[in-house]
Amino acid sequence: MPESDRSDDPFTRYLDTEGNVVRPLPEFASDRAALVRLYEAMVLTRSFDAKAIALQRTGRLGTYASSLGQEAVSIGIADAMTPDDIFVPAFRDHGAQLMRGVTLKELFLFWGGDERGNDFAGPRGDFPVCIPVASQFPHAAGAALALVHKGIRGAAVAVAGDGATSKGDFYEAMNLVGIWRLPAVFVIANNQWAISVPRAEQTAARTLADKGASAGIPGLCVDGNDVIAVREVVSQALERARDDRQPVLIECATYRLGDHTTADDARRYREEEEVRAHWKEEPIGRLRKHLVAAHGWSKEEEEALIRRCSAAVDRAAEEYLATGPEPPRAMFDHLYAMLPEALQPQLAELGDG
Amino acid sequence: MPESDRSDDPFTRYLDTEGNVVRPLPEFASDRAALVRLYEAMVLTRSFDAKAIALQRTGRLGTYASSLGQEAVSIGIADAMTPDDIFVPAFRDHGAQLMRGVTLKELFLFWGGDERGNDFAGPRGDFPVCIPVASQFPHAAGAALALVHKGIRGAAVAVAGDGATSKGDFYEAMNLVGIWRLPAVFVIANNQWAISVPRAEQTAARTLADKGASAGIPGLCVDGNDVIAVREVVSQALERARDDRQPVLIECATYRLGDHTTADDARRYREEEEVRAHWKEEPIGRLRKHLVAAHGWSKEEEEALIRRCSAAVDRAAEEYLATGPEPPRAMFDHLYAMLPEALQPQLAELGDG
Amino acid sequence: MAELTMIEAVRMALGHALEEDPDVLVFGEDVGIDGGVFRATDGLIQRYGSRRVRDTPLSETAIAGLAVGAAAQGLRPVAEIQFMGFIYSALDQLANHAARLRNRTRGRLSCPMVLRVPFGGGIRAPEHHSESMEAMLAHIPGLRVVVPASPGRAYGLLLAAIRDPDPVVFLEPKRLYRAVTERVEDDGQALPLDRAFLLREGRDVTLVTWGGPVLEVSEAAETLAGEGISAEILDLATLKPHDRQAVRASVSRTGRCVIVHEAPLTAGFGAEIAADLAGHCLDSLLAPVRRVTGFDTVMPYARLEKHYLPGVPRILDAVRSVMEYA
Amino acid sequence: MAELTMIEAVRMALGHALEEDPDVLVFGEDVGIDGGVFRATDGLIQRYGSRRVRDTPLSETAIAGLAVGAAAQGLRPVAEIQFMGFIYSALDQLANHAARLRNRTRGRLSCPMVLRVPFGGGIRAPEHHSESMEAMLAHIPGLRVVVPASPGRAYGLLLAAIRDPDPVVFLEPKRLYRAVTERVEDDGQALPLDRAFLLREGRDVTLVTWGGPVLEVSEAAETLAGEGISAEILDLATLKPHDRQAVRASVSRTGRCVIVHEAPLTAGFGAEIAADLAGHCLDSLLAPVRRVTGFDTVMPYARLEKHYLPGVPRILDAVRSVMEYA
Ligand SMILES: Cc1ncc(C[n+]2csc(CCOP(=O)(O)OP(=O)(O)O)c2C)c(N)n1
Ligand SMILES: Cc1ncc(C[n+]2csc(CCOP(=O)(O)OP(=O)(O)O)c2C)c(N)n1
Ligand SMILES: [Mg+2]
Ligand SMILES: [Mg+2]
Repeated sequence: MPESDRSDDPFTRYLDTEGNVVRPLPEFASDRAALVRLYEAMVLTRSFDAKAIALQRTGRLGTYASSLGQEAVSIGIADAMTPDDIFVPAFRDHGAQLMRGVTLKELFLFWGGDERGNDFAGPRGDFPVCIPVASQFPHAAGAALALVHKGIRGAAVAVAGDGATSKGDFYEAMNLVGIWRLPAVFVIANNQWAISVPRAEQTAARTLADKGASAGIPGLCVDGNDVIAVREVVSQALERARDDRQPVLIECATYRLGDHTTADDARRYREEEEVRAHWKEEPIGRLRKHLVAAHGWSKEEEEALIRRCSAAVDRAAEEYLATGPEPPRAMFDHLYAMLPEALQPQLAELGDG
Repeated sequence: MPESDRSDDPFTRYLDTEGNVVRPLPEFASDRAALVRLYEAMVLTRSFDAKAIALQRTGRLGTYASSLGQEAVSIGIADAMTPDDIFVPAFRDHGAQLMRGVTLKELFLFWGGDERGNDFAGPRGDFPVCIPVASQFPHAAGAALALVHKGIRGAAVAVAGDGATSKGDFYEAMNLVGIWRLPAVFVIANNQWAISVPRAEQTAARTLADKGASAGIPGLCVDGNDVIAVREVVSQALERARDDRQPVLIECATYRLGDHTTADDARRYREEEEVRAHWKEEPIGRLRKHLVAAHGWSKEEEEALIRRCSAAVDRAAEEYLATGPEPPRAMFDHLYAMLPEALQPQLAELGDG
Repeated sequence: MAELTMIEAVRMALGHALEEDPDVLVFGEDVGIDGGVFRATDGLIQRYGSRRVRDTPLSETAIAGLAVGAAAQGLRPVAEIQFMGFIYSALDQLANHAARLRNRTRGRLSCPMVLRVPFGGGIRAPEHHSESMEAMLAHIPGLRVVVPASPGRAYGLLLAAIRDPDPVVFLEPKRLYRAVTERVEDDGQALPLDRAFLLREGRDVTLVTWGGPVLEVSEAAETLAGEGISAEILDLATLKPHDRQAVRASVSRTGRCVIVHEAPLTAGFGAEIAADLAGHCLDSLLAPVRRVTGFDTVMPYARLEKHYLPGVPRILDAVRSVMEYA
Repeated sequence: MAELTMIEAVRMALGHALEEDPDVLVFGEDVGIDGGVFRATDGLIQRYGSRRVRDTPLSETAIAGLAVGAAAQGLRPVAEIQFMGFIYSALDQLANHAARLRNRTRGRLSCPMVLRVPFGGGIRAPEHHSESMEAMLAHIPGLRVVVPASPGRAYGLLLAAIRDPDPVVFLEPKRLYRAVTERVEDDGQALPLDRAFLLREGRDVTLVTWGGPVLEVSEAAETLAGEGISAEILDLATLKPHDRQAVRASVSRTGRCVIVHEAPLTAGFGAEIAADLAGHCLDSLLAPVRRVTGFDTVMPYARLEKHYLPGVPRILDAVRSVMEYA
């Protein structure tokens, strides 16, 4: 959302679009290594994105939801989380998944139509990508309940888009974590569009963060293109969730720079002009400018990073492409813990032992 | 809700629990006839209620949801509505249904387990009682859309309880009327309990009216035991809905003085003490005190009214009891506009032509 | 060993499960201090506290989704939907999540939850309180759907459901809650989740049923015995996956089958049973497979309810017609 | 008369309905300027304006409930659920309201709404985008459930659905959207909502299907013809209420029946058809009724999808097995 629109709201931002520091940075953000970590993760995410689109265009990946322009939301969240926290993603949170330990290859497998992509090695308790919009919020409530029950000092973090805030399950889950005081953080990656429906036609609510009031939980607005801001606000929210059992709703204002998915053509419903304007706010350039200005991030470092990311992505893509499909019987192998006898004949009909 | 709790909120009330006028009355409320109309309707509702419970206790009515103590909500709403408005009730809005023109006999039929109770003579466009909590809100949105489409200057008014505000459909519908600016008024009859779950455990929201913020629509709090206040606030909301296409959410604070239904035993989960305290706030005594003090409402008038109401209720109950059940085939008569051929054998198996 | 009603047996199983496994949680609307609208959870909050027995806000989607989320993280939630008429809002969570979580994560996460749902007609309940839509659930791959029809089976099957590593929808026929009693011991013995129960042996015709109609089917079998017709009764008990072999074996012996359920005929679960026989027992069938079911219309309000439910006379008619078939 | 794809035929029917009846409204997610994710509503907002063609917020429960409310007040809403995987949130409104409104008000209010839902697999779509749960809908009394399988039937059946005075769920097989073309005239001619369509006459075996598999069934019938097996094909088209007579009549002639659908086997709609035959055509059946269906497992992601769907080889196997049955 253009800066000017947000002037009345408390809206957390540290870096303006030129990478200038507009308010005192949080402690972690004075650490070059921390910022570089965030920067690298965003760049890697964008490399993954480009590769995924290329693979899809050449028929080697399924329908893919790009995260172009929204990297800061994903990375800010994941960097704020600990291994004890539980991540409950939507379908555009590749960056966070990567940072949590899901591998590039696993992501390719998932988007390539292979369930093994959800059997990821890293964060074994994290949820897989959730396609039915907003239906993951109740899972986060349940995961938060499990954390409390087990006495683990962690929180469940669910992410979804602006469109998700129109769905009943979002509200039901928010109300539940509110009244049960479960350690959950609900993040709305408001990228201004739900396929072809702009934010302004999705709800008359002043901000999406305002919706927290319906559950009696705090609703915060943050510049979702400023990874420092996202990281900091989510971090504080996680503290409140873990320590005070105070769930929090966070709206990250960002922008979907690409099509909704590779099956979509955004030119049907929005002006190139609007997209161009939003390119000025995108998160990677912004942090780069700051890194250059404040931490002497060099051209060499930049180029090396880009090369590393491309190489990693290319390698993962090759591994993915070299991975044959599972045998058909895999569709029965994990349906139940043990395949009921009654299903054996179907397995036989499927015809591969 | 006790007066003291509400001090910070804008909370519309004209009569205190003693019937004293605490702020200048709206115009209609200086008219004796108007107040008597409201009073009579509340008394009739309560008579119906008593009779329904008596019938149920003696096995002559089905499970029944009492409106004891909540009459002002129902009557205030209905009195504010016009025939062009569309009423979308929950299951405790007997008073409003009566005032809209549903007959006592029809109400008995419905609660006696006879669908003909929903084929009411009066407000032909009004919706029947809705049992699945909160699922009527989307209907109100649709009805409001129909009013707009047909160019009728009316609004849809949906009512539900405090428990209903936890359900997704409530939010989805509210969001929809908010963004489409449909002429709808959503009323929450907050009777402080959803069966055994008290308001305080239903949601952490400060007020239920606060939930309007999630849809960007105004949320108002009103003393639901003050029929003048309900009538006035709903009336103003209806104007806004009809003229400005501004939907409104209204929380009426009242109290369920009886069991949840005749199948419930509220002593299992709440103190008699609490109930007794709320008897002091109930709406009928309050208005009576005001009528007596300000309009010379006499003992004779009171007694005559009680007699009239009892007589009407008794007569209707007798008519209901004298009404035999429909023939079984009625269950097919209105399933579709025309019974599909494929169902004829089932009609035959049911075995009454 | 006590004489228990089904509702008491359910409560005893819940208590046993809460006792034996600290990760079992019970939640739903009014399950706490009120003990559930049918008293299935009566006394549990007093014994196990409000951390393990919890009233939820009024939101079925959240109840089901909460169970999915908690189960995925290793708890054993036993959630309740107050009446089956209100389960629709939970179906997205059941079909799109609970039933698939293990499969789509290739075993990484699983969903050992139970959703208890009182269902069926016959108690003159209000609108939307008497439905039977077990067939919709039984169509969802990855779920188990279980319907007890006696106190003992309620106890044993509910324990099995709670211990099962996968999601189970546990449908409790309301009109059986207090209709009969049975000696049930609190011995923690589970019953198998994929076996039909033979309620009565017979030679001439197999009556397949589950839930509420077990009563009428049993009564009909008595009457038929008096007419010299020997009816075998199978209580299917688990609808998904159901015990195809037991039905086939019985019908192979008797040559005749009448299926009885409360749900509407079309696409009811009776269709699956009849279809399975049409596919596997054609040569044994001496007569058409008859289904005696609720009609393909909306469950009527209380006054006409009894005409809708498959009563003894309709069952008798069907059995006699298959016996007379030549 | 133009050669149209099914998606074009759907669009033409929608345009015709909007044109002929000012009370027809179209709404759903992305149906406006985007023209629907499959372009079913492409151009409609330009022609009929944003008062009649409306983008809703992302909320399926509200979409269905809005349709119920508007229909109850005399409008003719044609709402869209973007993919069948997201219909579960709309089921409460469909089952508890749309399907009952006329009945429970004894005819005072009615619900002439249409819910359009792209469904089925075969286009390598993401998770939750390929389900077929028509049987769940067909079990709900008071609904009509319609599945077109050709451009012409899509046009005629959709018009019929919109004009029908009762609620219709209109399921559009995605993989047929652009698979074939057919000459379809925009003549406003509706097709009957309770008749099966005979796609091919045959003597030896009746193949019953609907939706996507019509393609594979037709291909299989060609192959079988080459083997000297004459297969009759019925496209059921309307699943509720379905044309029992047509199926019975055909099977009475052929003596053999194979049912093909994409949905999982257990409690799929094929069960109803087979059950009806077990109940009414036993004496005509020369062989068991076979069902060739999706398996009782979660619809796999794209890579294994083709192994899940009932393909030509499985259909051929089934037909050959019933032909060889003795
Ligand atoms: C319940 C549900 N309805 C519809 C869809 C189809 N769909 C996929 S993404 C999407 C828009 C989502 O918008 P938003 O929540 O803003 O997330 P974004 O795609 O912008 O990240 C829709 C309608 C879905 N996946 N789930
Ligand atoms: C969707 C749904 N879930 C559960 C029920 C069972 N039930 C009937 S009334 C009720 C409580 C309703 O509380 P509230 O909304 O406050 O209304 P009140 O009864 O107090 O008027 C419940 C849980 C229902 N009717 N609908
Ligand atoms: Mg978005
Ligand atoms: Mg209440």
